[in-house]
Amino acid sequence: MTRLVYFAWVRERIGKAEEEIDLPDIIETVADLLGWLKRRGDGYENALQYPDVIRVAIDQEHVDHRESIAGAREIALFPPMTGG
Amino acid sequence: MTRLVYFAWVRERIGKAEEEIDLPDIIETVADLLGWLKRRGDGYENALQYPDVIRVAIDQEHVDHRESIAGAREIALFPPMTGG
Amino acid sequence: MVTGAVVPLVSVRLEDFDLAAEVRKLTGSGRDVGAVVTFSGICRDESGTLAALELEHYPGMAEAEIARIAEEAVRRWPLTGLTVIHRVGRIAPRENIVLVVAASAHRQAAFEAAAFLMDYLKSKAPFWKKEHRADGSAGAWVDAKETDAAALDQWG
Amino acid sequence: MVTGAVVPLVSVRLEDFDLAAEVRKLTGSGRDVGAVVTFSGICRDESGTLAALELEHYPGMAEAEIARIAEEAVRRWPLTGLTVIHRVGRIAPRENIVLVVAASAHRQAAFEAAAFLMDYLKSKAPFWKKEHRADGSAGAWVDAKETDAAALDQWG
Repeated sequence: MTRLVYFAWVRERIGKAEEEIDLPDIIETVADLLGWLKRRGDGYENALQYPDVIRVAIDQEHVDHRESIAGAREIALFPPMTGG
Repeated sequence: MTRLVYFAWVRERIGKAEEEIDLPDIIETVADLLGWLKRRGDGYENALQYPDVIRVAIDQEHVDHRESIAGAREIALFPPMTGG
Repeated sequence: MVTGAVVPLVSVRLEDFDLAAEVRKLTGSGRDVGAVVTFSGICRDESGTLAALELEHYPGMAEAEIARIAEEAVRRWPLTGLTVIHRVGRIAPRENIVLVVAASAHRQAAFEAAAFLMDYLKSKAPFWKKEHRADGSAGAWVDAKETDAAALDQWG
Repeated sequence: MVTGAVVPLVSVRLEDFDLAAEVRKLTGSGRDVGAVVTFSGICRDESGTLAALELEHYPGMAEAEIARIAEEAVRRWPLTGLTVIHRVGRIAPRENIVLVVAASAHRQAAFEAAAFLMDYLKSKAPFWKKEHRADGSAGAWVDAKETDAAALDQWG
């Protein structure tokens, strides 16, 4: 099981802050994950419509979309950050 | 009469903070003034030994050594500044 | 004289900060401090149209990411102290959002480290701002600025 | 919303300043402040060898020159407020020497204006520092740094 967490408008559009998912083995990279999640329903489709803008962290470190998700315990999806 | 004011080690070496002097007409520029003052005694000689390092303000504005002193009411001589 | 590695002070919290108290922590460190630069980020009132900002963050990662940026600053500049406080939750116009305090023997290190921290915080620390409008209309998430991403380039 | 020209606050004085109070003056200006950068210059203790600094200035010109630099900063950057306080007289290690506060809607303007002010103050404002040594030996005038003069070049 992998823990997925969502923030800001990704969270609002998907309609939940987090979930545990048993990811199929064919999902190797972050890009694969975004493509797969997008087909899970309207909320996901709406949140992940433009995957290029989605930022991703694996186990609380920034990664790019080519990164392997092998061994990930927690994967976070969120919009570009606007702190500071 | 022109008021001359001195600061920091220029003041200490000349031995006074200010004086009023009737400058001879042949003194046209700041450089002329520095050369003339240097011959007024040991304190002046010691203070103005290296005229290039002396900073000068006329009527409280920075000027360079080529500036005319015509009309100056107050001329200040001091070392490079070390505020801040 | 205190020497050795500087450990940045990092805090993510609801409560406001006390600027003077945070500066005193760094000037009273026992190190030879000659320059302290502070940056306070304040909630603008957008000409009265903004009721409040809602600051969301990624607990755990927000602290960790700020700490990573702060450690990088300590490696790059000869600092004697570094503090970063980022508030979360509902923040009204004119309230503080973020504080960076950088102390050093020399002014350039303090200025550069504080500016570096803010540039990286803006683009790399997992915080998101939602606006609540004064007219009660639905709030919008603040868009990230291209200029904020571009600001990172100067740091190589 | 207050608009119109920003008038810098300039002070040369014996007394210490209150950092938090000076920041509050600029954040409570009625203008839309989003960023406040402060620079505090502090008397270093030079590993315990310094007893005090004696700050000499050119009365009248010191204030006028700081005001000229501050007006230039207000012209160059979209500031909502700018304060410069420079102390004179005898200043002990760890005491404040100088304060710059720059407020703006945006962080870059506040950072750049504060750094600009300090670079110009160091090289153009008529102040001189004399050291009094802890061992009672004759104090020396602090030498101007080449790097301070060079720092002006970046501002064009």
